[in-house]
Amino acid sequence: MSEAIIAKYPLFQRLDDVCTIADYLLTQGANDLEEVTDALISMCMTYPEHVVETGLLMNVEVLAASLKPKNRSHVHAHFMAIQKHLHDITDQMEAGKPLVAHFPSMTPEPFIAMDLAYMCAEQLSLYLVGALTDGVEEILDASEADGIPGHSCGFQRAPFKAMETGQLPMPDMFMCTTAPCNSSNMLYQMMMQRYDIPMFVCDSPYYWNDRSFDYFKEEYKRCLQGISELTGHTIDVDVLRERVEMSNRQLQYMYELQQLRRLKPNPDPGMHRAMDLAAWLMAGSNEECITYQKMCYDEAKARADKGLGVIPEGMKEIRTLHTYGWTAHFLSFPDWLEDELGSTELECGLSIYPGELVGLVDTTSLDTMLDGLAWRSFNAVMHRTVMTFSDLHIQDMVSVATEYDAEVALFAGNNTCKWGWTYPKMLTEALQDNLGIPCLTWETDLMDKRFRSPEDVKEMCREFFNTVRMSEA
Amino acid sequence: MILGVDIGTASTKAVLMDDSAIAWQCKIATNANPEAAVAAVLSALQAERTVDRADLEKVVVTGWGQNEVADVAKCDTVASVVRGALWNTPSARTVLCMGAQESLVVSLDPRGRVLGYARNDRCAAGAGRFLEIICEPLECSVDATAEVASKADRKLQLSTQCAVFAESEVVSLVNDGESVANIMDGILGTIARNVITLCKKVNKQEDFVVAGGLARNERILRTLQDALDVRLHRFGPEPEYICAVGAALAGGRS
Amino acid sequence: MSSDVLTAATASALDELLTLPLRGDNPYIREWKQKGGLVVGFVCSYVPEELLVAHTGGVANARILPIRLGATGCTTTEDADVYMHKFICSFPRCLLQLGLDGEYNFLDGLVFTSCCEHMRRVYEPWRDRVGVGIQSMISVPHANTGDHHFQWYYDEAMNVLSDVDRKYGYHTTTQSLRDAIKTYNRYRELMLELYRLRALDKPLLTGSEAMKIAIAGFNMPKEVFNDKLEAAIAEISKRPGIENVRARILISGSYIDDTNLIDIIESTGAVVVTDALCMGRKHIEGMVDESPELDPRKAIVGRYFNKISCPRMIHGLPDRLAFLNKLIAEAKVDGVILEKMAFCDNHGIENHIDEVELEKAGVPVLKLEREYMATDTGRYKTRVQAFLEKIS
Amino acid sequence: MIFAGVDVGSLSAEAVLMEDDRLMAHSIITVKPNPVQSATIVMDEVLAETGLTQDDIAFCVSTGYGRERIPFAQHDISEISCHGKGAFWANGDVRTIIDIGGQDAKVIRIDTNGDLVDFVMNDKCAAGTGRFLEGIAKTFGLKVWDLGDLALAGGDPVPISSICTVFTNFDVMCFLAKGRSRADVALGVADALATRINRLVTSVGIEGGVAMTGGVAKNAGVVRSVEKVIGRKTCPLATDPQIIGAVGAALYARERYYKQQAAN
Repeated sequence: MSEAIIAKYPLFQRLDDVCTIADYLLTQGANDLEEVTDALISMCMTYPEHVVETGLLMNVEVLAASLKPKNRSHVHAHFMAIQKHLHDITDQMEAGKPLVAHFPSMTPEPFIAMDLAYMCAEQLSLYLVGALTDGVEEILDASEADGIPGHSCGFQRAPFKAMETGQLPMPDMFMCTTAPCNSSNMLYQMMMQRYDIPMFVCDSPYYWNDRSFDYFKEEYKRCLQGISELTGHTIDVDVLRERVEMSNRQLQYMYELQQLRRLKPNPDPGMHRAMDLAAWLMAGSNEECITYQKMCYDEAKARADKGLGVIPEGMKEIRTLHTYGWTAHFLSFPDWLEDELGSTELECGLSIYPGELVGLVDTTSLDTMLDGLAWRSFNAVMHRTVMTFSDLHIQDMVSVATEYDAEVALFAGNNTCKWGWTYPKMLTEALQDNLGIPCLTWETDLMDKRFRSPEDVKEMCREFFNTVRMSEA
Repeated sequence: MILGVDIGTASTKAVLMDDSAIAWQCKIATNANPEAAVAAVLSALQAERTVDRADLEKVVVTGWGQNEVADVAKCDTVASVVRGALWNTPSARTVLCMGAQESLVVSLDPRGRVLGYARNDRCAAGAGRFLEIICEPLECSVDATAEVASKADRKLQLSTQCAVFAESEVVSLVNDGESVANIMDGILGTIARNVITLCKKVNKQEDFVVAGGLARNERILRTLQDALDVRLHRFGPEPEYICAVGAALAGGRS
Repeated sequence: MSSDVLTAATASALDELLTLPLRGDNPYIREWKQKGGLVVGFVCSYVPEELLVAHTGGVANARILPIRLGATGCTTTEDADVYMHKFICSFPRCLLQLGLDGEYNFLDGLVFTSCCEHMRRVYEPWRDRVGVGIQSMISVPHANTGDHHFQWYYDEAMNVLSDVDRKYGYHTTTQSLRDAIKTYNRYRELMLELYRLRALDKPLLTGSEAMKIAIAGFNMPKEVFNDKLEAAIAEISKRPGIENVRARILISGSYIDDTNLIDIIESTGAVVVTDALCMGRKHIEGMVDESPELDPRKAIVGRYFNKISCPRMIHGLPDRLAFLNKLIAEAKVDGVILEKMAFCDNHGIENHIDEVELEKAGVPVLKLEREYMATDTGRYKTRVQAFLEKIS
Repeated sequence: MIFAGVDVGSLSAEAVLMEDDRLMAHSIITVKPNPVQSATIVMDEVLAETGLTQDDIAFCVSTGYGRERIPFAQHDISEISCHGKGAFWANGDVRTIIDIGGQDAKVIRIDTNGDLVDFVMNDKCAAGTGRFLEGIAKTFGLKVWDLGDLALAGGDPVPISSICTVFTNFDVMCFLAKGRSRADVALGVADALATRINRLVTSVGIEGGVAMTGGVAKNAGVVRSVEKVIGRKTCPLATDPQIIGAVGAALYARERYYKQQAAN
């Protein structure tokens, strides 16, 4: 790892600190928040000031949830994976490898096989939103003060502003798809225009069908071709195969978990759903990713074998489908739902990734691998669900609802998400009116708790689940 | 006898239910102090009916302020709205409650179980507060609005649904010499349309019960009636007491 | 011709263009339908109109009249809001409302594009709750840099045509395509002439008038419109021209199809001398290549593919900025007003980028956010007046 | 030569009389539903105070809502320019003005003549305006000024996160109901308002001395919170910050008058 480079970029440093602290707390056996405080104090002795500083900024609820037995080991495994990833990035940067910033709808194996430095800036800022009490709110305000509309998505506004202010490295090139939204397309254009950064655009047609995929697939290959022409780094097929085999193993566990979540009681804690996506975004990056996903699976499997669930003894399970997705600034929400209301998370619209359909990447040849990776991207979160008519997402939600036997559905729509806010009525018709699954819809901001506070969301959900139980009685 | 208390942001409504009949009711200002409001209700009950707390089987609070009151039974707003509606109209399938801060619409199955509900999500556009805000620059009392609007001589369209913007829009309309009657009529239309949109988000069916302070407003009610093509039953006798009644009947959260 | 068209024809061409309803049903559309013609609506400047116009078939070789759908006069969105939340731009919500109200029942077809993520989601509720003879989608590529992009766009356009043909048994011929191209190129030339008259030192017409004429052009057969416009231009040319203009303004940003904002600007003594709107100057910039060796279909699609792009065209930003600067120079613009619809990310971010660039170049800029149904002029007027006090 | 300026806002109306650039008298009233009415009343008041009549006024400029409709004004100018001009008159060091009015919050930059260089105005909502404070003050059963003094007594501000004025009011009620001290809630409100204002400030940028004008500038608590977030003290003004708009109007009246004299 390159301490120099990590220290150079404040958000790298913060993220590295978060990982260090997570490692310390979750292994040094802090079991509750009091012990966390003691642990942090004892860290003052051995760790640099900025680590402890970060510790004081951390989101207490997320910490508390992470310390719970059902969460702690896979949370720990996850932070070990992201820290390893972060260190790999900085090593590559130090070695002078060009840095490609890629959009959250593709996995990085080809960049590794091209021996490049790579990061998904959206993913990195997401961790800070989740782990720190005030997330990246300061950065979001700064971008709005610049004149970027507040209704454009913070998912890009935050990391791009961080790049502009040197809190994240400015990449040597971008690679993105033109999914999901006008907001991301425009913000990528802004970066391209202001800093004259080459951008490799994988155009996403507005259909989910074969013709569309054939086009998208060629776009995907063209982008990788363009990157290797620009950098002179070509794909090493053996490395690619090795990495794709790694990511296949990782995704296999993800798919197995989908099967386990169909069981009653649901043996899989919901809190790692956002982390699954984060792990997907660095699939093939390191063994730690696989360890993380395997751990999630093993834990859930062990529970399933004993017929155990993830909600407190004696509480009745309410099987919940999250039709929009997780809320980055409130990562402990699913855990709160489980322990307070007995609501378990079946799937969520922002990390659903239908395994039966997407399958694994065929590693026979370079072509089969690139086709497979393109197919993955084509079905990635915020691609499959966005780049076609609403019907597909509704359909996905309905089949999950029926196959997993959902009892209620929650739609926590991101306020800046235009496509998301054309769904609720159709979802309510499909789930509530046709299947008798009560739906609760509310506005939130994925990246910014100030739009709607966790307390407020808790109040709404308490009432909603009380009402559902009342109706059952 | 059970006392149901609905602690709203603006006012607190209380009813004394004597086996499912209203034996007594009162309405006082909440003044952002739920504890005090409940105390005030109890002393009013004492003064007017010489009924002590000890004589009461239960005190059940609901509404915005319920979490701030100690040692009383609690009832969720949705639950009390539903119970209140079923008390008023046993065959109710849809309930609309237009409160001060929010409007809530609940869809029920034939056995009175909740199928789903929707509220105007943190937006006063379809709620009483909207009207209060607008009434200030127009120097008009909230109760008089329907009366004022009835004198409108032309249909006026307000472009904004945001209460605060609507206010500045109203100011410029006044500046343009528009009549208060026409503006008020336009405002009530805007509020009604926001409520209509809300109602259409759930699967609305007869019988349809309307309650809450705004249900007193004939202009709004008429617009709802025209747009929703279902027969509306106004919660009676006084529509803002629905939650207090419902809370008393629900007897608190299980 | 039906009687109301006759009466209309007797009026001055200019007066007529200035008074034609800003959207929907009008004498020309009615007459077109009476003659058995089809009317197909579209909502985006990436719909190659000539391809539709070149179609003929059905009853008495009737033809297709493409009209750009507007939503002026929409007074409420109570039903549309059920499907499209308040975070969605108010223009599509108004348009959907008019659809739900039956205002567009006279359409035989409706062509959407994937350009704007707000507008493209009107497709589903329109399909499920309104319904129309044919409803098509053109998935427009987000880049226009490669042949594969062109090929995709071309295939998309052809798919729309086969939708039409399948439903109505219409067809095109090389000749009908070439005729359509001629008509539309003439239309563009005439409109450019109108823009030239706006941009004179003493403008011969106001921005408000120009907007009305442009909208009229979306709502009648181009052959008819071209003749009217030519006559109107003759009338306009005889005008004395507007004296002591307080400031020459360019507006750019989100789709506009009413004169509310322009009227506010011009009520302060300024004149909107040009625009960079997708339904305005951008819509008429760039001719279809008429060279005989070229396949007219490819020529038509090519024009739309290469036109001054919509902000969502990911490599088009430099060209768009260059175009903006060209217009500023050509119309001797004193100040630029960048307007956007609330929640419009395409133009919201584009406006921000433009503002930074223009201010670097010393061009005064005012950014405005608006709602489609805006009747509340007070909030805009103060900003506009202050902006003029700043620059003049 | 006597010049008049009248500023009809959404909450209050002000009129001033100036003998060239010397302030003679001013008057402030709460607005009537009709701006012409407000303008006439406030102007009559200030005339009565000086014993002058309309005929003594050489030129009158109106500003604020309905400025175009004031019968006795020869010209109207936007309140944005007027606040710039007025603030510059009230303190020559001023280059940046934070004007918090009833409906709008504006940040204005002026040049060395007090003329407008750049400005930004709250687009989204009234959060961070006088109206916002009024609503809150009502919840407290206080006048806006007292709300400011209350905030000065606050130590631990409550976090006001709500983005909408209407719901900030709601949050405030929740905090009060939860038993937080009125001072801390008031301080939380002042800080929230200051944060909103700061967004406008950063987007225009600060240059030279900063002045706060408009009714809210009289609100000590808010001023302190604003100074805290923008990280500098505000310039003292030679007169009541609430009449700055009207003063600016009168100064423009003077400019106009002499320009016309020169022309003829």
